[in-house]
Amino acid sequence: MYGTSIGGESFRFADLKTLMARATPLRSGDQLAGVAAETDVERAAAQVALADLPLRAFLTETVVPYESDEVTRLIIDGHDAVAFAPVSHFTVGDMRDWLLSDQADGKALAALAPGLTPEMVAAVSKICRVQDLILISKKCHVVTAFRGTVGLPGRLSTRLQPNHPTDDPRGIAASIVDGLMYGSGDAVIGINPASDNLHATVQLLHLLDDIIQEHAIPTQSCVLSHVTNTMAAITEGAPVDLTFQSIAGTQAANESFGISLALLAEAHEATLSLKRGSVGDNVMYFETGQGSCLSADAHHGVDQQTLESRAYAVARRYRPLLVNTVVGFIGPEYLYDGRQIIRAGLEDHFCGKLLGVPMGCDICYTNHAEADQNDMDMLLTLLGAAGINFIMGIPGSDDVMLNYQTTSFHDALYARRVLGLRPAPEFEDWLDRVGLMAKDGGFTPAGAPPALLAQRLSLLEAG
Amino acid sequence: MYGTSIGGESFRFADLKTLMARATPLRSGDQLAGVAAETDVERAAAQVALADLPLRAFLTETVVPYESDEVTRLIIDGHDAVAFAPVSHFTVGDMRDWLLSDQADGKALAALAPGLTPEMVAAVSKICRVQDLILISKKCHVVTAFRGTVGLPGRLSTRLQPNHPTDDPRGIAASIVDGLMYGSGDAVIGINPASDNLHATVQLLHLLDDIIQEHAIPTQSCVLSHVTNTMAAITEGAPVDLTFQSIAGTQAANESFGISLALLAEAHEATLSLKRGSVGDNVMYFETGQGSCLSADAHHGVDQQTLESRAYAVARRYRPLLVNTVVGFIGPEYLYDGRQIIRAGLEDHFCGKLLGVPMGCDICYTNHAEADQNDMDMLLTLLGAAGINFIMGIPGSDDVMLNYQTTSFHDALYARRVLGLRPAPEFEDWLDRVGLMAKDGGFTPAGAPPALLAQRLSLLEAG
Amino acid sequence: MGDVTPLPDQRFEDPWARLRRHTSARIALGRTGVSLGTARNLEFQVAHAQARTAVHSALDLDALEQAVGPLVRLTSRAPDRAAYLQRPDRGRRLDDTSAQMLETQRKGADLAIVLADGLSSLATQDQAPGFLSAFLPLLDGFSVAPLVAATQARVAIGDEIGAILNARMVVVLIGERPGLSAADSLGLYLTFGPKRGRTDADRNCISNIRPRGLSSADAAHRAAWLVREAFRLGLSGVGLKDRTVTVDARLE
Amino acid sequence: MGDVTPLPDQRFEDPWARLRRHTSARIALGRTGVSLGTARNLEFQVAHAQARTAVHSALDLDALEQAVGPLVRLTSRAPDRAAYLQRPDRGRRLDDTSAQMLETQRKGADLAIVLADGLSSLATQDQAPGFLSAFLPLLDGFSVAPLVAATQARVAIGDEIGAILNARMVVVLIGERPGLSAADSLGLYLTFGPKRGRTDADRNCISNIRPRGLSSADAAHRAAWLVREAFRLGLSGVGLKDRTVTVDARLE
Ligand code: B12
Ligand code: B12
Repeated sequence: MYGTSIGGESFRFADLKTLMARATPLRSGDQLAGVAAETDVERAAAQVALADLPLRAFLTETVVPYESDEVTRLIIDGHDAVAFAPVSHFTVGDMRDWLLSDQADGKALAALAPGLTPEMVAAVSKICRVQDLILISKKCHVVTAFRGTVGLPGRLSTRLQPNHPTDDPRGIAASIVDGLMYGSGDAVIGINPASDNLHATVQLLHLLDDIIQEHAIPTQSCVLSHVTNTMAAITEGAPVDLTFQSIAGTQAANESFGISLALLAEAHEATLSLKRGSVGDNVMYFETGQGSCLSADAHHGVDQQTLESRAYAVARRYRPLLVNTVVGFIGPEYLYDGRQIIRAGLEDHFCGKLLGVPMGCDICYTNHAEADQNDMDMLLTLLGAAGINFIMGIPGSDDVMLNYQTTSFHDALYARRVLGLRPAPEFEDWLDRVGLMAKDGGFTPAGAPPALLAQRLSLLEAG
Repeated sequence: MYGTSIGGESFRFADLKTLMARATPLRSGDQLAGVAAETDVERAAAQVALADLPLRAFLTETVVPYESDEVTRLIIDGHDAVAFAPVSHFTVGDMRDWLLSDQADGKALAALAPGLTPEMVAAVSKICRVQDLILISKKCHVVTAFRGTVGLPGRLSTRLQPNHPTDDPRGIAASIVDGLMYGSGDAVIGINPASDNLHATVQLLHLLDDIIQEHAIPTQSCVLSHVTNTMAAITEGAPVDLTFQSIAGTQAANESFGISLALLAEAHEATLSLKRGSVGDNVMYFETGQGSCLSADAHHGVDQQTLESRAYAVARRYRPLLVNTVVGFIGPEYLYDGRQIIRAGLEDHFCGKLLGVPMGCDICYTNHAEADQNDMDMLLTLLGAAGINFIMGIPGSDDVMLNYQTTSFHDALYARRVLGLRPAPEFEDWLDRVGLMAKDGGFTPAGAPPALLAQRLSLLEAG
Repeated sequence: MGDVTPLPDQRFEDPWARLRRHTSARIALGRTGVSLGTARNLEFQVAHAQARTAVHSALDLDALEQAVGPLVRLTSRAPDRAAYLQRPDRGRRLDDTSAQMLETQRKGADLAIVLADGLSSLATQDQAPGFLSAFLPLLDGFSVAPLVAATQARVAIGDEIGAILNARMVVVLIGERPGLSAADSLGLYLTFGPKRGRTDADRNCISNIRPRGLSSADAAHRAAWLVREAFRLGLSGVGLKDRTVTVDARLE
Repeated sequence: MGDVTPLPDQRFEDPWARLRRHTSARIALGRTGVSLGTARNLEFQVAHAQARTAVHSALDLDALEQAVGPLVRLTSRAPDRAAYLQRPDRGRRLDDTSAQMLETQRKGADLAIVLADGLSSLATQDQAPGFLSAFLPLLDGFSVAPLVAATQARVAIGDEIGAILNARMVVVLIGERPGLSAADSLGLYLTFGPKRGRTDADRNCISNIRPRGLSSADAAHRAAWLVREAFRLGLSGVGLKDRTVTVDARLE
């Protein structure tokens, strides 16, 4: 039982998960789950009580039972007590204070990460203002590598997302060409296949590999099929750079996705065994997003932001190259409008980074949500300032297969220009070398297709 | 009559002001005035029609009648046709394209400013996304000076706003000390007096002058009384650095504020005659904000953003040091929530800058609006990225006299730190010299009061 | 883990905390890095939640009558708080029933006094009685119309009220928007020759009347001075300047 | 002003515009600086306004019956569009009247087919008839329950419907959320052994059924393959992989 009183009125919170939920900034998903605070005053009271909670409490009281949930077991059993020791005397509020202090620099934060649990960072995020989320995230650097290095300070990478409603290889190649011409694709060239068909997946893997090899692009490919499909593709000898999977913060939600930690471990091993990376061996790509546990009725009365943070604990176990919170993807039942999407995106980035996870964000919305391009521009600019590792790049912001809007190739260039951010170093060299974009800091596309790509263009145009 | 058709449905707009109003992103004030678009499709249609409008049209069709409105006359009669000539063949849409192009650099934009009317820039802003507003604003540099230089690229200045509910000189001095210790006050130290009393105004002017002189602070003072009070104070020989006045975009609204262009001209002359500036002679400080014309029932059926832009035309006539859009100040009837406040703040900054006005923003909200600190953090970060000249600085964000929340001293340091922005150069030197803040880029306050201020502290503590 | 050094607290207090007694402003808050510490930040959150609640509380007219005597009760054209917040135009006009009822009070007077809820009923509830008991005694020589209470009201509703009452001047006491630290601040707006169509340039204002702001006594003194001056000049507003000397020079 | 040089147009077209015929994606949009030009930007705005409208259109059941034959009409527990959008849990359950009515149809069958509005009634309206006329003929040997139409429905409503109908498998055709370029995209979800409590891991999905996406014929072919395979394996979902070879290797 937790509680506090405000102006004579006293507030009680039955358990840790209730306290966490009531302290969360308003969002529709928590209202749907019936766990949100009912008034602004109740929310403030919960924040006050949460701030006073010792961080240690999270190691003894779990929000989802240890016995029945393997994610909880992963969190508790994998906790690094040595890394935690220096902050073990802190309350949640002290932790926020320390994170904002000048002592908490990149090195200190990296050392601390293994000592933090997702519930601890979620709790801290709930008492942070937007500016705190940005200022602290900016100090965390989580750097990963495969053929290129992602997450270096002052860099902003993009996933080139060339989806097509029928997985038509020519249509996909056309979008890839478009993206490369705009300097996109240094985090990954990653296709969501419309179909679940194994042959299609293998074919797309070859298409991506061909393009990357032929033009010696220092990037990696991914086909975002179900992990079991990618494992089958590996067995068939297909050229798999990264294995993808959607993950969530509870065992039950992961089961509804048809996965388990053992399955992910197996996939991680299988992908590592291919040894296709040149500058690093981070081979996993995960996607998450607030609301997926609740959607699968697997939320255990925990607020969606805490659950999201638990998904990052799953992710970090497999040393991923990229973790992408697809923040406005599902719809208004979880994040009602632009304001909720923006706050959630910043929280997700913050929590992931503190846990040592290489966070990117699919800055997006659906047409049934109350959001538009203005909201995305805001979140993009804010996440850019916060030092996000990567964002999506799609032709004209419009995913014609997944039916939602995310950041365009142009948007990424905007962010780079306005905040002075640069692509991954290997990719930047390549852009310069092939004549796609001069290293002058202006991030201006070359305009005319450079020689190297002219070939692929003519190939496509012939067809 | 303007119009277009969208998907078979045709849309008509009776006149220019209707077209402008329907093309404006949704806000409560325009709904209150009954001029907002009724559906998203109608709004998009209006934007399409507006984009096709030749810029020239704004020189022939006025939104408020020339005959009955001196602001319209100022705009039309003061228009610089030579500066306008290079863009006279553009439509509103072309103008947006050109502004985003690499050709539109700081120099080109400064040369163009006198050729633009407020209605033109308002029109362009209506078809700009948030990222366009930021990207274009960032390229405009409007630099002004009095005892310090405000608006240089890479700089962010603050108005120290030490208001007190009874204008108690000791209470005000306490807030000034607090602000200076946090590096605030390079744009101006500006008090809103609670009372309209002339003696009080004169007394406050002396208080500010004493502090500035005694510590040789390279900044300027202002007491934000009605312009007629400041003129009376000048007559009495009070030390007036800057003359303040709230202004609006129509003659009728200005009349409801008890002012006219002639009165402002007179005040400008009187203030100039004091020759108190050391590095420049910009002596006026104006405040504006969407909704004030409508509130005074002086809006002529024109949308509030266009009217706001017209207020900047009034401002630029008197070569102000500072123009401050007090964006969320009045309440939800004009800007309903954080989202509307943010968009309005970015538009205001954009329009002012394009017109050549030294824009700052009071990033604020009232307790009857649907907004909170998160929204302010967003707008602050976005305006910082957009290159705003100055923001407010208040103890703990809480104005205990005006009853609203604006940016705190801490907030300004956040913005400087996260975006690498610095105070005005003269002030930065002073901060360094007196030991308030080292020039190390960390913007960390000194902690202990430096010698120079210790004296004032003990003075105050004695009392 | 015996050899682990716990991370030290990184919060900095400001050494000028004693200055707080001079102002209700949130000075000397301290910092961590360049940011507000958790405790201060949460205080702010709590205050904001409370201030938002304050906007929606209603004026208790019975209690007010207990304190100031009989009131003519009027309402504006804004039926409820939501309409009031979104439609200031409605808050400036009397609803039809109120206007008709007021007509019956039209006897003419030098001064009409309106107690309006504005954005903080709390302010009117708490400050109006004290102010009136200091103000009314200073009005000798002036006739005063029956006291009016107006709910869901804006400042300009006084123009219509004054005109219907045939008063030569109207004084509106109205709740200012609640701030984070003060939810009980009363504003006073004074208009000579009230009639619809008056603008704010035609009024004078006394603001921040409340215990931690301007005292009722000071406010009453200034208000009475302005009333006399307005009658002398035959106008109020920008042309009428407050030249009382009540603010003492308290700073050396 | 004769000597003034008009500023030149600064819009850049992308020289690979011809690639557009390979995809409905918004490629080769050109740029000004690094930004989208006005025309493209406004196209987007218009499309967004239209897509938002599409979310709210209702399924025309009479027209659908005209096209596909008699339908058992059911509704979910979400009474209207607003409730549907905010309460997916309600969209997954039949309302009581619908459930009772459906009980009368419980005769057992291999396959139940549900036409659901989902997030785009347009998709179901336009795509379902074509799909069914290609799909039903491929189902020989399988018994099919009376066709069901469910409004304000989510995918999982099929579990309850299938269970009540006592069907061994359920196929739900449902409108996918409307995109900027496609508001008419149909999704197909197939669940073996439908009953409440099934998760998405137990289903297979065929997506993007529409003229500019997967054709009805292709979709029907794949769906029939999955149905047969599911009956053979006695399961659907992650354990059942689509190994049809219909996507040809069109790229050299
Ligand atoms: C929204 C969405 C999701 C959401 C679902 C949560 C939610 N509440 O909506 C999230 C992000 C969690 C998700 C996850 C996945 N999805 Co999904 N998703 C979609 C999307 C964009 C829209 C679906 C829609 O509009 N449904 C209509 C509404 C009215 O129905 P609903 O009842 O509200 O939604 C349910 C279904 O959409 C279902 N669902 C969502 N995805 C999937 C995938 C599979 C295989 C199944 C069986 C069900 C399913 O979950 C929802 C809740 O029950 C579609 C693309 C599209 N254009 O349709 C892809 C899509 C259906 N998903 C796809 C995939 C591959 C996945 C994943 C398997 C990815 C992965 N490797 O883990 C995971 C796991 C899915 C699972 N087994 O649970 C593919 C399916 C490909 C195929 N032909 O089988 C699609 C077509 C997109 C793609 N091409 O990548 N998805
Ligand atoms: C909001 C506000 C404004 C808004 C008013 C628009 C609006 N729709 O609300 C704007 C930004 C336009 C404004 C402008 C000015 N204001 Co003003 N304003 C306020 C504020 C913050 C709140 C008022 C409030 O809550 N009213 C209660 C609600 C319920 O009433 P309402 O009917 O909705 O509001 C009306 C009045 O507030 C009136 N009003 C607002 N300011 C002023 C100032 C004067 C002198 C008068 C007569 C009327 C007036 O305008 C509103 C619409 O009719 C007060 C500070 C405070 N704590 O009260 C200062 C305050 C009233 N304003 C003040 C001043 C000085 C001005 C200006 C004269 C500044 C200038 N130099 O130009 C201008 C011009 C005013 C005018 N003559 O029209 C002073 C008055 C000092 C005094 N004792 O006379 C105050 C106390 C603040 C201050 N100390 O600086 N203001």
